[in-house]
Amino acid sequence: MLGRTDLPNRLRVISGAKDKDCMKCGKCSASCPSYEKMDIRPHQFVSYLQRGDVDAMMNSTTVWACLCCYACIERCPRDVKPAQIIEAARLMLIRRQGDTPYVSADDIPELLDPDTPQQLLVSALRKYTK
Amino acid sequence: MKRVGVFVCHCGTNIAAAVDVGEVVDKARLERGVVFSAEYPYMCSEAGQTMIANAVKEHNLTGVVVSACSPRMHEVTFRKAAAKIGLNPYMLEMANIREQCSWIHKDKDDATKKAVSLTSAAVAKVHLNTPLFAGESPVTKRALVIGGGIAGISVALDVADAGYDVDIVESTPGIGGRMAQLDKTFPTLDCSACILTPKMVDAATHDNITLHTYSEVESVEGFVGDFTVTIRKKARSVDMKKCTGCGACYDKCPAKKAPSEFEEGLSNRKAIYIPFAQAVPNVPVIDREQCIKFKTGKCGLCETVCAPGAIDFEQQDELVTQKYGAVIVATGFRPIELGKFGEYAPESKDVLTSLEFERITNAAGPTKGALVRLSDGRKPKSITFIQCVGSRDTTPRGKAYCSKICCMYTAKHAMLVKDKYPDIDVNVYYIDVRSPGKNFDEFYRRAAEEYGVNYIKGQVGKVVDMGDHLVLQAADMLDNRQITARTDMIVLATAIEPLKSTKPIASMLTASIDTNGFMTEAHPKLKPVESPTAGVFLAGACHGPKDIPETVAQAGAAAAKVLGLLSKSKLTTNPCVAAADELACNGCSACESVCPYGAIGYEDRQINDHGVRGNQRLAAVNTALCQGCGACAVTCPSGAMDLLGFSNRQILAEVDALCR
Amino acid sequence: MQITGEQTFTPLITAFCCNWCSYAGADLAGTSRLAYPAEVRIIKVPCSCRINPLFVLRAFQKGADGVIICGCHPGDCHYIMGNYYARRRMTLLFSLLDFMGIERGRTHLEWVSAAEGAKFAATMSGFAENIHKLGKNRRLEDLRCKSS
Amino acid sequence: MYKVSATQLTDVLNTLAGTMDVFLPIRKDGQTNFGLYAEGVQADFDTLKTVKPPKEFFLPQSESLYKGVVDGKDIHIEPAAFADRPFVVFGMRGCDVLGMEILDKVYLGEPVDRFYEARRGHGCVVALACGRPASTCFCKPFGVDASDPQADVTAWLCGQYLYLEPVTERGRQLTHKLEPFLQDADAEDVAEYRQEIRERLEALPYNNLSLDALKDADMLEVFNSPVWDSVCDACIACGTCSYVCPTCQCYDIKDYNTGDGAIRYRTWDSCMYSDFTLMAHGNPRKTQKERFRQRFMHKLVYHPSTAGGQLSCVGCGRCVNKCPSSLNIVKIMKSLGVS
Amino acid sequence: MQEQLRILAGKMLADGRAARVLGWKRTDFETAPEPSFFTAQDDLSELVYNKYCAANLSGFMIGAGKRDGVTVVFLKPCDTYSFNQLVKEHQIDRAKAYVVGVSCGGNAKVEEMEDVGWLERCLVCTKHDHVVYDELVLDESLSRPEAQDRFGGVTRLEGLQSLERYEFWQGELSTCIRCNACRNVCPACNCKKCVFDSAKYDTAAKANVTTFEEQLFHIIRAYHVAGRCTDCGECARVCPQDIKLQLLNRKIIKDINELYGEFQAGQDTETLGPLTAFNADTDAEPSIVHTRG
Repeated sequence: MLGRTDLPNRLRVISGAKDKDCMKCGKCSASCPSYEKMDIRPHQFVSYLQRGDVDAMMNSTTVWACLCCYACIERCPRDVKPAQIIEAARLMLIRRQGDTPYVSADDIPELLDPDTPQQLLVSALRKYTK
Repeated sequence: MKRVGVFVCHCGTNIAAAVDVGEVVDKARLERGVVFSAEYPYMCSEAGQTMIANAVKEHNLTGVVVSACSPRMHEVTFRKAAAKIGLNPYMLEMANIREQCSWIHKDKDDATKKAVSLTSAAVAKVHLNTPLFAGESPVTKRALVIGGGIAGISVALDVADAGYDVDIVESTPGIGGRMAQLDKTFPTLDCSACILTPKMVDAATHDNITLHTYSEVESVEGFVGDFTVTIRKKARSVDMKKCTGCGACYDKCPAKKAPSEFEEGLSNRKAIYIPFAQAVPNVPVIDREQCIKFKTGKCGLCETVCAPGAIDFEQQDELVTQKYGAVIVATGFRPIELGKFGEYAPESKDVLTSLEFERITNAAGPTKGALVRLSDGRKPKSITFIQCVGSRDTTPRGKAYCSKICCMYTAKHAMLVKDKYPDIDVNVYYIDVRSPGKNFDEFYRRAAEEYGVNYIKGQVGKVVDMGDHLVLQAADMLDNRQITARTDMIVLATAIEPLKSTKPIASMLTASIDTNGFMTEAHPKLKPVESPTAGVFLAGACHGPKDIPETVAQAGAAAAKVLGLLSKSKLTTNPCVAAADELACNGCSACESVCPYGAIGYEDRQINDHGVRGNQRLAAVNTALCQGCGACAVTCPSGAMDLLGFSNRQILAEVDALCR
Repeated sequence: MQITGEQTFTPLITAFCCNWCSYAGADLAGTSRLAYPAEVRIIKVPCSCRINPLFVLRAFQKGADGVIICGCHPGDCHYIMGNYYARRRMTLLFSLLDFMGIERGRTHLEWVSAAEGAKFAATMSGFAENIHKLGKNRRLEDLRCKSS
Repeated sequence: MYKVSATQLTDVLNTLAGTMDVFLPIRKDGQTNFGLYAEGVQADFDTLKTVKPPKEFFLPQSESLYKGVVDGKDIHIEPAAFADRPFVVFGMRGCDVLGMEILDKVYLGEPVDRFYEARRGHGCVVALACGRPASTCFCKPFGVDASDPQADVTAWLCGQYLYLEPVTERGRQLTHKLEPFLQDADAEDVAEYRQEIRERLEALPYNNLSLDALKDADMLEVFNSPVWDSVCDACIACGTCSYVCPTCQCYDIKDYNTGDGAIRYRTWDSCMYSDFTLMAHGNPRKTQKERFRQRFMHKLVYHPSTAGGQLSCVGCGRCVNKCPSSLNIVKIMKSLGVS
Repeated sequence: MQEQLRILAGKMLADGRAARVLGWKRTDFETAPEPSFFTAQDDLSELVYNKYCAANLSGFMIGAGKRDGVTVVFLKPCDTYSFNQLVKEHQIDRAKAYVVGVSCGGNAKVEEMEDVGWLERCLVCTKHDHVVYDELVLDESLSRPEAQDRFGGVTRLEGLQSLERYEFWQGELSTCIRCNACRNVCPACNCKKCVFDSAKYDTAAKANVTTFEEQLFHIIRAYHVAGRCTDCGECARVCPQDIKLQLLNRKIIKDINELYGEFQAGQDTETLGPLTAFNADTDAEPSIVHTRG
């Protein structure tokens, strides 16, 4: 088992992100459509990983707010892949959660909003489960 | 057999602390042919060198081994000392027992053992050394400058002023280069044309300078001191001798639809044109792709109006061949293509590159200096500058390096806008502001402090052209907020790259380029203006992004190097060159095909192999061209080609000794 | 006897370094006091393209347990293109040796620039360690050289 | 004469191998060569001719003469040891046995070659009759009786038995070792087999070559014959003919640098090579024609002139079989008048 | 076909267009024709052409080119590659050769003068057309043996463990008698002074004193013709011990094809050989040896 101190490295492995290459230009945050919904912004996610504060990342709203549109990955001049860091943090969170999913299929009718596009629904199911 | 002397250096304690020097001396004495072996605290000192000199005389030494520091450090020192006492300098070898032994091995036994081994390898090699002599090659006292921008003009003027002939080859119809396109220059905001045009005229009128405009380098042969260059003078369709520069031809030319290169395509020019009003030479050129006469056979209006009869539709490309002693590459730069940076909406008419913006602000430019949106001609209320577009970008679409000039010209642009139109809101999105030149930081701060330019640390993620305005989304890294803003004009600080023609020119010169396509310098610190290829020098942005003062400084430095070369009557050549054994060579041409310098030719000769006579095609090495890499020696299937100073036998002897 | 022999096995490694990059890199490793095993013995050649396959075989013949070749990084060759020739030559040679059943790890090529002292030391240490694992060169040895 | 059941051959060989090295023909990948017998090794007595002649057990392709060891600036000479282990070459053919005779004249004549002498003194030869001589064979003109080869022991593999006839004292000692397996036999037992062999020989194309034309050949006349000008056109100057020849006897002496000294060794050489008898001034035989001529002059003229007319060829036919360019000594002899 | 060749040769000699004809001559054994120069028309009755005419005559053209006059030479398709390669290496004077391309239906392997099947090279032949000729004499009725995978043998060995490969080669090379037939028959081995005959580099051992000598000779022999070997198969054909020499040459060819793109030496006389060229961007690093198969 990996210890707590190995979390950042595990996150790097899962995400394939190159946090050390970041030059803090902010292009990820500039490109992000969900920026306002995030408590930790995409560029900050990179900084959090650099200093190893994985817990904060996992507990952020960002992991749920990220749409995985990958605009930040497309535009990042250093190929850092911020969205993959966010994605990896979310995955780690979900895995830690174990078999109790955040959302079960039964909860869904309740939460259903008639305006929600189908694709988002499918994406959400993927997102909220392992 | 040689009589070899071995001299082992303590280098103070640098060697002696880790290596048992006495043991190395004793073991060396047992090596074949070693008749003298000694140690000294500092072999490179005057006294140490004297010790070698005395031993050579006293013991009649014919080979010397110095076991000391790296040969890269002191081989020249010791070889000079050997030459002084009449020993051929190439009869001396060094064993590197400091950098590659005492400094890295802590165990004294191991280090000593290795020092003994390295010394014995040097002894084994020196037994096979032969006296080598540097050859001589002539120096043609004429220089060729490739590129007629500020770099090329500066270097040409400096060399010409010293009394040597200089030719400038410029691919466009006139000299001046990028600097001619600029409006003002930082950090003084003086007018670019005002300081450049006199230099252009100086160059054109200098007795020692010959301009070849609208010309390209066709081929290069030869080597330092003795280059033979063929220049293709593209057909101008205008007789330069007859043309008076009156301009009647381009006034009357009906073909008006060619995008002007000088105006970055922002306006059109005629089919017969001069690139810009102050062009040097002031002789037009016919763009045959655009000219109605060339396309349809009808028209010829220019010919009709040309009083001196200078128009010549029949003119052909002309090849000029000239010898040069030195070549200076000054081919300059261009902004990168922005096709892959769709997020900045580069297709929008109101999104400009910085070079386009230079033309917009220039009084002689397409808008006559009026700052207006090119889409609708309105004066912008807000202008946004975006830095690092394609620079510092390690993805395949960008350039990993900093383009260096953008921070300062953006400050210049911002200031110029604010100066003329204080009401325009100017925002600059930056990652870092880099301003380390003389008066540079002050200049940038003035833009922010005195002119009220908004500097926002952060990048722009997306630009959308809304028709009558642009919308951008950006990040403000310091406020940790996302900005969605309206603006009327966007200027992109586009990364710069070397001209496409740099690569073919470099390969013609057998000079190297780096992974970004810039010319490589011979040494990043100690030889910053020389190319690794002897006799080829670098000036300006072909070598890396540079601003004008730096370009002019490098041009001056290159000129000094060129003068140093041209002032010599003869050059000595590298004695460690390839040589073919005529008894083994079968003339197969393998060596010729790998030589990076074209130094190998062939000749048919009669040879006498121990009484067997016959004609044979044989490889012949031009020792002035050969740089001594040894590619030929390895590729030679017959083992006929060998490298003096690093012969097969010498290296094998070292292998044998080291593996003992 | 053989077991003790293996225990005290110190490999002999021949390194061919080009003058302009790798030999300078080795010097930088020295200047920076970056240690690597003393059994690495360096031979200076002007360029990696000067290395004849015969040199490599001779080293094994005379007792080397590993042969490593270092040159300028691709694109950085002082002689413009020498290392590109070396790259092809050595690839084919190493592959042929492998084909003949010589252990793969006994030969290696690494690009080391004049600025990469640390890389030089690390490369040599790593290579020496691998050779140590492989043990004595038995498959390409010349028994005549093992008399003493 | 003795016989031993073919089924006991393995036991015979194992018994011999217990006291000496046994070399016999072994087949590998379609080619047969003499090699060291060890338990489990399958002998190949069916193949007529080994690629390499068995002369190598008396005159190895390469052998050390001495070693010089460097100690500082001194050199110690360590002579190589002489052979002292008994061995037997089992299954040599009649032609190869005659080849040994020719080598003996060279190496045991004055001055005696002591390395060769030591090996000869420790080696026993069991000759095997050729059950199926090949179309390239021509030993009869040289006086070989392939059906009754004379060595230390003569052997026949006939029917279910191996017949052994000791010829020399050394041969008798050898058969003595095998006593437990031996049954008495009579020369009559192999007579029919010998007759068969002789009949087969008669049917071969080269069996009745007449060498008379070479008998009184004038050395200079042969040397200067125009035949040599074109007969070697196809020769690629390899050493195959020399190295498969049971009588080729030339060697080169070379030094090998061991790092701590040098080994001086001798190694088979071929006069076909461009560096044969190479001297500082070059090769005395400057063209392939001269080198080619040397080989046949030696075999057909020079050697007979010093060996009572004995040609230095035994008709084994190996060169006929192996020459890459289909050249061979028969062709040369024919062009010199042999019919 | 044999008759056509005799007529053609006769005409060339008769009208003086050729000084000599290089072909195969009848010997006492049908299975062993001998490479030979014919200068007289009367001798042409001895000229033969059949499946035993295996010798690649290209190599003889090096010497023939140094003699006066034009030499007519008969070349099978695979031989023309060797010829081309030699022209490329300036070893043959093309102007002094009149190349007659002849059809080939494969050559027989001969042991003790007996036909024992096909030569290995003919079972994997890929060179069906003449790449250089002045005239063709074709026999469309000749059919080739069924083609096998040219690199099959190499691939099988590559699939073995390192130690197994080592043992395989020890077995093969230990039988080598260093007769140099493989070297001397090879059209690409045309050095004036072979490194194994030269006293310069301590490489002239002449015979195998240790296993190393065998390895050294065969590594250098194969590597020396890397990029120049047309895979004509003469080395393997002439080896008196039947050593599978073609495997070494083909390993190099296979590597070249896989790493640097398909290359056939002798295909033309201009293309740079793979070891005298490079691709700065796509060439593999030598470490690829560690990761492949």
